[in-house]
Amino acid sequence: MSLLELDNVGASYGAAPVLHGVSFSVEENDAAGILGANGAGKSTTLRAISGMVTTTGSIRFDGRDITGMRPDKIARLGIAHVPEGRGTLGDLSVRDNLRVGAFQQRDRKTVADDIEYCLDLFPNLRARIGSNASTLSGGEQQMLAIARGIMAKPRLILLDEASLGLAPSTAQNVYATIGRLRSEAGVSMVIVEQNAALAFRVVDHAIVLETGRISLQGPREKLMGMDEVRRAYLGG
Amino acid sequence: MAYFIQLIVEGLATGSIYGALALAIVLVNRSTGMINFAQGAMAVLATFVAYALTESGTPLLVAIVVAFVFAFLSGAVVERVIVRKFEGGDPDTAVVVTIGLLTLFTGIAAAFFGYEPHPFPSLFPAESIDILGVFISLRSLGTIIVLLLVMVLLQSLFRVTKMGLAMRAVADNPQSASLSGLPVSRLLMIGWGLAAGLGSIAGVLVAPQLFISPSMLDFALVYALAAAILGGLDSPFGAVIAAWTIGIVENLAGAYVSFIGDDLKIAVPFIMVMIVLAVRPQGLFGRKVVVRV
Amino acid sequence: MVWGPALGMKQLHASGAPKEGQMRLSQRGRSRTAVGAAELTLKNVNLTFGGITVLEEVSLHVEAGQIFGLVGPNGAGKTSLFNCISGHYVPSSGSILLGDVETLGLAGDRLSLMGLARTFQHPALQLRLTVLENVVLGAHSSLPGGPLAWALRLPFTVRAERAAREEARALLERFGLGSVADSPADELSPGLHKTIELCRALISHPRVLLLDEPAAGLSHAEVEAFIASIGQVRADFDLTIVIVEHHMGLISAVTDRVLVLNNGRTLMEGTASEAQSDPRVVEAYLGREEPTDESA
Amino acid sequence: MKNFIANTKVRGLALAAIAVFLIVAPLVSSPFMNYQLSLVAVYAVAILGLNIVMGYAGQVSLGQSAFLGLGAYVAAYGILNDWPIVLVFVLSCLIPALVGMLVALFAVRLRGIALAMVTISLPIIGVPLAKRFSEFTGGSQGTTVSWLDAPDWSGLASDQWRYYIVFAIAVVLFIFGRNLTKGRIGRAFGIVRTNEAVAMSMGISSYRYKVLAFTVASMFGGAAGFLYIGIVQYTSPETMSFHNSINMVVAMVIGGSASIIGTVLGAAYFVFLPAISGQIDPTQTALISGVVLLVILFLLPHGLVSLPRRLIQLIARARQKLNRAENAGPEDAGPAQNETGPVSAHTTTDVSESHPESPSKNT
Repeated sequence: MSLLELDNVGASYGAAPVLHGVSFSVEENDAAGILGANGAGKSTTLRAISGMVTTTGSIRFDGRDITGMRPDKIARLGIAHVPEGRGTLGDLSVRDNLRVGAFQQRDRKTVADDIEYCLDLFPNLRARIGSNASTLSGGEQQMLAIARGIMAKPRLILLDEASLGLAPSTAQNVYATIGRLRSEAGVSMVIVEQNAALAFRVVDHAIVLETGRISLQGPREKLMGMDEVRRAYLGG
Repeated sequence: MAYFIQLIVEGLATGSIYGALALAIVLVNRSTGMINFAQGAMAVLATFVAYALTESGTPLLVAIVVAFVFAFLSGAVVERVIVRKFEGGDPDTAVVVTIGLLTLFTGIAAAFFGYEPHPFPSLFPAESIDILGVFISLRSLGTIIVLLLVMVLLQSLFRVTKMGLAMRAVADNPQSASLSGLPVSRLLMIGWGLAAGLGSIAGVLVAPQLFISPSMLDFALVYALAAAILGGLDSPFGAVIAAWTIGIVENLAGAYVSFIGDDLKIAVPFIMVMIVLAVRPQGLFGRKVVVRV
Repeated sequence: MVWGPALGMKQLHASGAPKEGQMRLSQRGRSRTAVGAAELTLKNVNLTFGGITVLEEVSLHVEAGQIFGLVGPNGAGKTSLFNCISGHYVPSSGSILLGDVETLGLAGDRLSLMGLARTFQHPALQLRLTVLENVVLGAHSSLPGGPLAWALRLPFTVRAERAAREEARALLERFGLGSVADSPADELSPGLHKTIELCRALISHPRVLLLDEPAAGLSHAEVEAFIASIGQVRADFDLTIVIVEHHMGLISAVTDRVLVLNNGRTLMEGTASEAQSDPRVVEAYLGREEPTDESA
Repeated sequence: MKNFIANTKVRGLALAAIAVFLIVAPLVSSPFMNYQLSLVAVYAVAILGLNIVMGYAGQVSLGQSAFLGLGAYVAAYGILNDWPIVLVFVLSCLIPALVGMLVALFAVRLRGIALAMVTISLPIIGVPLAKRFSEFTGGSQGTTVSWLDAPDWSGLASDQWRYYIVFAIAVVLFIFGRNLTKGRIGRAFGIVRTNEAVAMSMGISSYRYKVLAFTVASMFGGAAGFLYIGIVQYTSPETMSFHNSINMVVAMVIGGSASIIGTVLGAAYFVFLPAISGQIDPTQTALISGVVLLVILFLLPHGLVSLPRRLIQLIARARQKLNRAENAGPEDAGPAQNETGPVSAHTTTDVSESHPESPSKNT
């Protein structure tokens, strides 16, 4: 049984349909990528999984049907969605952001340990631990958003455009940490990324979306070898 | 001198009533980012519930507890059924929604109890005590103590408890908070419920003085808003300090500045707000928000 | 696509500069000292926010007609510098010259009259208005008359309004959006919103155009289209252009010069290729080629 | 284009029909009805002012009744002292405008809620102030003026005569108001409402335009006060009351904010709701008003004026749903699932033309 299974999932904003019959699955300790141009439906796919858009079809997590469930319930089942752009709580301190991430954890000691772990992963955050999230730079906010996701000890992380608006060196650091997180904590991932070169460092396999439909899917090596993918996403 | 101190204590007591309402406004603002112009009207309706109960022979304390519960539930229901749809939308629309609620709640109270004022029993005895030659009414003292208790409880709710943290998170960004598994919808309801409950405390404290009528708290609302804004909207502590200041300054101005007298006292908080905001637009205790382009 | 999808080079030339006889609003309306691309000079600009130094002694010089890039790692202060130039932030000290006019200390809303226009990273359009209305907004400074004249609909306001609408329509045609001029802006894709914003900036006849992350959120194809057409836009509209951008490919393809910032200070100024081969820049900006595990 | 022409024609016809109705109505209806209709015109002017500052420029104002009351006091005082009527009118516009501007110079530096708070204080302070200055205002009793009787040559009853005067002035003010909300100034109001950073880069000073909007709103409020004295012939501190202000905001939203027609609908609602509910039970007016407002906010967020558009939208959506239900079957079960499939030529071209909504879309 796969950890996450999407079967014929569709979604729309108001009257405009954005996704049509998308199906794929993610195994335990697996990292899947979603590639595609702007407006292809990548973010919507993640939003469908975390319950933030109304969907058709069926989405199963760990064997359980989560289609149509409220986002906070889905999150409590062990899915952490790190949304695109400002996913942080701007008026709260960095520490409080992390504490919010650990909302389900009951044991204070564990939470403290987890905060330490996150600060090791993202040393930049340590110096800013008492500052309001809104005063952080774009890169630091992105790190904080990911760290908050980790604090929930999820079985699956959904990462949306983690490199958007980041300088290349910062983006590389973020992805290096994501890779480390996977090997250390064994978290499964679905990664949406415009920069395919970065995504391919981490993912095992990927789907390519075009205007809301899957146009390609397969293991990383196979996709990287395809001319169409190289031209469209790897810049040469 | 004794008269002066007496004025200050009375100012503190009326300030405490504005403070309770201001705390409710701050609480709603924190949990939903809205300003509830109906806060006073909702409190009046809850106070009317207490009034109806005492009229039918229920002990006052029981009536007040029932009114608090009623207020909590009505606040939660209003949030769930009406306000929910407008949260996170256009803030001007949100203002209009709460104005609709203000009209609605005033309307409900008027439809059941009419517009003429009714006497309301006080929780505190009418006597005064003599402290070093200054006569202080037990009513004023009681009001001040109740408010202090409420403030301490609220501040520790936000600062210490996990629920307070969760409520702050939801106030900041409900969507993002829900992705961390926070039960957003329940937290918002609790926020509004608590605020309405606080309002009902202000209502039962003030009703013995003003007599109860549907528009009893209209002016108090303006004072409370002034206090909340002066206090910086995100700081319960600041709101109470500002409410006290307003209460004292208003009382002293009414007594010592003959032009102001009793009828123009209400101009005092307005002018204070104007002056303070001209200097510090973020309020006395609020943080300055850096707008990023 | 950003700069008008169906626009081949041929069309670009054909519909290039404003046609003969077409009225330039700025000449009819409020007068401006000069038109045409202007130099931009910053001297020792400092910016602090609540005690934190964001920019420290930044200087730069952009020749008239250049395309100039502001680059640097995140948090380096590019956007802050950009906002200082556009008047949205007020530097604590220094000097910003547009042509030879000091703009520091002027109210931000006066800069449009001085010939400065900008776009925003997230296009800020009025989505319920038509595309045309959005563009005409940009002509605000060049339209004559105050509230009374417009309330009374004095004839000169009617004429000026008509001219502004014609010019907006011509601009939209130039960028391939003529057919959607009367549609509400929210019916168009985010990529096209950037084009509408560009038209809104151009209708004020700027001498210096500031572009805030023009490639953010665009697909590769759209970025290609942008790169292909930006030079022509500069020539047609006689502009100096300053770009803040993360997309290194774009910066090296279109800019004449770049300023690299790091921690609020100038790291180097030069051409994009000089920047890319400068070891300091490589270290600060691009990072090491193979990032190693930090715990290792 | 065709649509547009048809639209102007329909509009012209509708306007002509309304004009004929407004001219004929007072000749055939009762004095009470004429009084009510005239009041609609009065409040339409006041609500138009409110709409300019709130609907168009996006600045919450809960103090409009203060300006209406001030204008009415100025008008009553001037008339009682036999000042020239034109001067009285000009002063009842200018004095409130000036007061509004002074308040705005302070207040518009505040955002949203602080602004609402400052404006809500205006009527609350205005009422005791009016009572205090009783030599000008007549104190709590208010002032009564009797003027504006129909001259003999007109052959009209006074209610009809007043109706025509008030309507003529209101129409002229509406034309000015409408012009102001279009074109250069209207666009500036719009962008100040939606995005001040953009406004600045367009050369628009948000501060100045907010002050302008407040000043214009207060001026319209004052003009409405003058008209109010023309129709009601009496004013008291109650005219300024906080509830009047609140009810005007409610009426504006119910009619439709940022809309000229919505303003008129709102004024009609403002005048007729108490008249109608008063016949049932006056204590229920507030209740009904609150319910109506909330229902409107839920179902028609852009007010009564958007009712036709909303209906068309709903019908179109229902139709679309029907169509989709018919076509959905084969489409959705469709081709989407190529396993590691070869990329068809079609797919690659799609990558380079990423936008589904190309600008060549016809309208």
